[in-house]
Amino acid sequence: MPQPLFTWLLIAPSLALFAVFNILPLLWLVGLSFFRYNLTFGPPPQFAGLKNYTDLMNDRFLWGRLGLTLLFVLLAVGIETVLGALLGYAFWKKRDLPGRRLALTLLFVPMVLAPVAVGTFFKIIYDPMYGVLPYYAARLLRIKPPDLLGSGNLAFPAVLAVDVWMWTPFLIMMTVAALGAVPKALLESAEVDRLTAWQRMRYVVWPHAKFVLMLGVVLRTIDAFKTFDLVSAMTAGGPGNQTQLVSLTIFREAFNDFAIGKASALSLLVLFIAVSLASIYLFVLNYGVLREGK
Amino acid sequence: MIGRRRIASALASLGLWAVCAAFFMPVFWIFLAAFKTRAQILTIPPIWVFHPSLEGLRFMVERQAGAFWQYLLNSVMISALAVTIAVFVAYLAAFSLSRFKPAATDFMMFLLLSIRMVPGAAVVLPLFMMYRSLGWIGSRWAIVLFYAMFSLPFSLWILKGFLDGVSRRFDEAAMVDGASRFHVMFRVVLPQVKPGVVAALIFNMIFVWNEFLFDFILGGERVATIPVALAAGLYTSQGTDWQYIASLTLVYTAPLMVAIFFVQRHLLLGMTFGTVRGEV
Amino acid sequence: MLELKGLTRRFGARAALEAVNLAIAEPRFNVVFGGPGSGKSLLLRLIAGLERPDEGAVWLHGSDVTSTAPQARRLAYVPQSFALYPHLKVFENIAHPLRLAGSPAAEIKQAVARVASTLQISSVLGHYPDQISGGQRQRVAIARGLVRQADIYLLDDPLAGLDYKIREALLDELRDLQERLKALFVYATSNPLETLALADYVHVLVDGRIVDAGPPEQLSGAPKALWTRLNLGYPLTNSLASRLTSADGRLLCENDLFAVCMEEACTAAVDADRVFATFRPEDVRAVPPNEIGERLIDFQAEVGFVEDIGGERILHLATPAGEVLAIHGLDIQIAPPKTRETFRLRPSDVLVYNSVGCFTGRGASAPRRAALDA
Amino acid sequence: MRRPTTALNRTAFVVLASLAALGTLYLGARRAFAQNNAQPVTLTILGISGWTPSELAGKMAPEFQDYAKQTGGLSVRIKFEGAPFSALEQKAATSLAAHSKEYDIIISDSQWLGALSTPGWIVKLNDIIQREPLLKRAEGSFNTITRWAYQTYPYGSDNLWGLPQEGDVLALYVRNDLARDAKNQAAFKDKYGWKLPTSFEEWEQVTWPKFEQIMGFFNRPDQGLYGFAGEYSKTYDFISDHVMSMMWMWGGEIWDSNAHQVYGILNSPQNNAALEYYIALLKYQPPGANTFDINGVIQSLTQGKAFSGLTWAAVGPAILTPEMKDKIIVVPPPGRIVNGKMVRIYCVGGQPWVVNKFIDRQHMRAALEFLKWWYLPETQMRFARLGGNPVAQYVLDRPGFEQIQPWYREYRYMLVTERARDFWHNPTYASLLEVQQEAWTAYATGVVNSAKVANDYAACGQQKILYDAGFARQAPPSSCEEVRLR
Repeated sequence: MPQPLFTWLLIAPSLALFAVFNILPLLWLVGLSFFRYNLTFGPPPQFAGLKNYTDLMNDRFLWGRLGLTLLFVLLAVGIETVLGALLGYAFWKKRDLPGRRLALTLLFVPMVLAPVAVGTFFKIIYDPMYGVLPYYAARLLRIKPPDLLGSGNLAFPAVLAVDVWMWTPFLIMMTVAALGAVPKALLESAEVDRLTAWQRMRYVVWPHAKFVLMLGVVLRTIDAFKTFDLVSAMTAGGPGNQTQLVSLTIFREAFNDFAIGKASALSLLVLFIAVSLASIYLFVLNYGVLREGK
Repeated sequence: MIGRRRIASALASLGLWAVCAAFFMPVFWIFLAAFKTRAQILTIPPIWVFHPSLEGLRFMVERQAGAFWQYLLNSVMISALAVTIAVFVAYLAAFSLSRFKPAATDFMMFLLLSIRMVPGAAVVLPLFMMYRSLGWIGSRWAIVLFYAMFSLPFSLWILKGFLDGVSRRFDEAAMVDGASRFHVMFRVVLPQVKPGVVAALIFNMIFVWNEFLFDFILGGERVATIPVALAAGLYTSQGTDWQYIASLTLVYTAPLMVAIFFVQRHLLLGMTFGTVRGEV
Repeated sequence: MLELKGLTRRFGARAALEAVNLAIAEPRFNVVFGGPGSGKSLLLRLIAGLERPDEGAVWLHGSDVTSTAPQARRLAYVPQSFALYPHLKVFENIAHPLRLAGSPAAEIKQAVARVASTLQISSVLGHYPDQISGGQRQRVAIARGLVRQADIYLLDDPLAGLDYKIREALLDELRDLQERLKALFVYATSNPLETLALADYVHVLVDGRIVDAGPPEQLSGAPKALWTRLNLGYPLTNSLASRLTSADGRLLCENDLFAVCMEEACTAAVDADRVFATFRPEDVRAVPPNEIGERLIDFQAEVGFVEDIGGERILHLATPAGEVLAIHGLDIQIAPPKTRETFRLRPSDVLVYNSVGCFTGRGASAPRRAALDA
Repeated sequence: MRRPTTALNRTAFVVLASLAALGTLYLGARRAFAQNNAQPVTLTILGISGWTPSELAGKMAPEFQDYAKQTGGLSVRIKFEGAPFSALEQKAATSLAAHSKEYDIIISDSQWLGALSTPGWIVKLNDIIQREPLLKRAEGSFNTITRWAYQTYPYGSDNLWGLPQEGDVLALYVRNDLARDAKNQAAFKDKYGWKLPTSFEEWEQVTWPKFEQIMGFFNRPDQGLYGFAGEYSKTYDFISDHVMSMMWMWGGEIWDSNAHQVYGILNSPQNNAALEYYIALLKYQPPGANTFDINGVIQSLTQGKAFSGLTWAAVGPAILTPEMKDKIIVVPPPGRIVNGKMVRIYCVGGQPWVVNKFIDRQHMRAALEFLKWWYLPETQMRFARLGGNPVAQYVLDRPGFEQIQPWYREYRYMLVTERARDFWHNPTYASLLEVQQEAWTAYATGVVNSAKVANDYAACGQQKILYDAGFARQAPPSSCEEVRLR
């Protein structure tokens, strides 16, 4: 078998899966986004040109939702990254932690739970009447048990907190893995060279750790952008619109309203934003690699 | 001096264990609820010590007229098949991209990553339309293949990272020794990227095992998995069924926990995307 | 049995190998000698089929295998990096080619045991590659390359980096092995001593071209290429920038240290002002000041640093033309450092190469002092 | 390949364990489905999981198999599938949109009739009902609100798309043990000068202002007891049912169903007052009540946290647990005096059966047989005894019906045209609902501080939806541009 044929033969199954289950639906999505089409009423699909898109542009609430989603992503990923990096560093540093394997297993469990279950169960954990959390918070701080999900001001942070709880372990894991990528010999020689802690971080640890760490951040950003099950189960986007992330909006447009055309246009807009975000990240990553001359 | 250092070390251990415990606490609370009665779950002040009841677990199994077993079987089969297919297919592609570096390799890597960026609610719709016209709604294989596709990018990224780290000299030495291409791929190179394979398997398993939306919309009763059962069973005529949620969470999280415990080293190593060989 | 016809491989605009032709008809120990980056590894990889040439062809046993996959070429190969499979124990690593060939288990065991004992790694057969020392790993790699019965063995600098003692021992082993197997060994190295110790025949590769070929004696005697002259041997050959002039109808090679009359047959240089007079350090003799030799080249130099290389000494001589090396046995008395002394060369030991590195001619006699003075 | 024996053992162990696990699973699954041997016609019903009347139907449905065999010689196998309330519509609508034959009969929510019938997914039942005496008899026995709520689209028209599976009304669950307590009685009388009601008849006279006194009286946070629990959750239609009920009682309307006009009607002053009033009730409720769904009300009552709770009659079995059965009575929710007359208007709940249009004749026949069976007096009675809410008047009117379940008296009392009302059956109902759920929960949780803004937001949003969809003639006014929730 000639080499090029073999090369592509190996890639073919992946591309085939990709084409059938991703490209095809996406093309379909693009097509639908130009149609005025509602499943449950109205005429059969009608070509509407860019109408769905102009509608989106004029939808003054949509931008609020996108803003909220970006805020959510920014805060969630930001907090998770900082916490994850710090704790990850601590766990990496302390490799002789007694029972480290068990400790890390316990630590990693939150991210393997089903978001539906987590969202639902946190409703009761947060409940001001039956919830453990408000109960102990009240006892500790000598306040009234806070109503976390039922308050316009607290619902967003409360949802954010659950996301942080679920996904900080992921970034801890990535940090531990990333730091593992730093050659030990380099670290030792840095010790001998008497570099300050900051210098050691900047010149020894970071160049090796950043790829994995950034990849963790990229993956988390992508996933945070898509957060759906968790919020849908916990607040259904409420109270009011306080946790109405854009993925909930898409789902609503598509599967409550069956506004297929509009939902498609919105999906593509969101996809475009997600791809741009990821591209920026990857660009930064690559740029970093180029600059370090690797 | 040594005494002080030892105390500091003990304190650090204690602190880290406290962190782990804190993160595990909500999970523990859910697990605990699986052994509580409904009233105990709702009791405030919270009950920590009690006589465990197996009522919740028993009810979970009996509740959907035995369908629980089918949900579990579906979950196991669908996720195992999907992840295996994904990792296998991704390995082939990663091998090709890593070894033969065809044109547009970087572009393809990014393209495949973009699968992950698509919001679920966005693709489920056209996918649903597509499945509908192909008559795939409720088909096991259609669900498995979809999940396989969804698990592709991450597997590919991990595996390519690892494959890039395995010197081509191995391939070459084996080839001159007379090894076929497939021998090189599966007997010479594959064993060397085991951490990547394990990490890809586990990581995608977590996703597929927990996925709800696609199975719910594209599947039917026949392919319903535990998360779908969970969503369908959240409410009973008695109100929200906390026992059921807790029991189900316990039962289907446990295998993943065990897996994480036993393959932790591989998982951590895997998450380095092949940038490190050795201990993490 | 091995023939390369006009083999060319380019990387971008640079030709890493250019129009390499060689033909080896009988089993022998054939060394490809070249500096780092000269393309010798690439040459072996082309023979093995791991790379495809841009032009030219590889023939094995009388058939064109240029587009044949490496698996089908039935060669044995010891790669430059050891490429030991980390997931297999040493035994399995060595046995791997035999397993692939489907040899019976008993035979494999025997073959591995034999090659392992030859290479003195029998004790580590049960270990994983990361549990043994670097030298052992290297020998395992060699063992894996040699365990299989093949007509052609390709060895890519297998002894690089090994310590002296093991190396000495392995050199002998390799030679013996080749004689026993009666196979063609194509052995790439940048080490002149290995080359001289092992080779039945040497190909010298410089910048992707074969500049010299021949038995080692011939090459160490009067190589065609300056590069060979300079590098094949230890310590390195002295080379002095010189010019060719005509005197009395004869060519004279002059430099800041000496002048020498060239042989009759000497060809004219491309650029008469830029030629290189070369002579081996071992041909430089210290002479007592009173002993004046006619027809020999004498020069004064200050003895600088003296290097003891076990059994012999290398003298670094400071001369008007730059540093010159001489090598002396321990038995010869030399003056203490920083003293001036007279050294002597036989004219016929001086080989002259032109500006493009081709052999131009050999010295014949020292000019008369008078002629020189004039 | 040579590997250490321990590794071999470990590998073998893992493989064997996996095989054993799979085998167990397989056997378990097989046993669970062993009784399901193939039959000629399988009738698949999609219902609401976790909803008593739906689950009762699922539980009773197999009884139809024997009936069908005896009467029509029809060999039918019943399969019941459930989806949660919040996801049932997605499940049903996507399946129907796919023209799938997966579900033969679907328990739909009453408001979906427009959305399911407009694309032509469900069977129009007028002719069939006329043809089948049994169904005709049942149909004849439904009262107007039953017919409108569970059968018609457009609401109030003669197009019949569904048949009522269960009827449902809002009911007030009251802790009568506390009300009857002599100390409470005396203290209440002292404080407010009238008798704390303890019976159905007494509660029938209670208006919202009076009820507020009762709620206030029992609101004792220090004892862990609160006066009331209502629904305020954003999920599905939880807050809407209650708020709309208040609006109707306050003299408002939610829209003009002919002109499809919302703006100016939903955000009328009396509706603003009604919304304000309902949200203000939170002060008598347990912490967290502003996100209560049905479950919140159930838990408040069953855990003894609330004196009273307003929720569906259908969840009676969940509230009247063995511990609470004797303590709680079910009474009509408070009314309002309008022009000297007591007025009670509350949202109806309940669900219709609808029939998939894409099924073949054989399945259609079985489906019809099933529906006929459902309206047999025996079936309806059995449904009642198990705790469902039947709707055929010939069952409701049977002597002794009100004694079958504790809430049946209230149920019968409320399921009449002047006391019960349903909201839009329009195909855009999901969007309409979403907007007002958003607006009203925003107000309930303090995201916006004015009922007017919340109602304006809902009205503007709904007007736009109806206008964009081509139903409404009027676009939302330009003032809508300024309306937003925080």
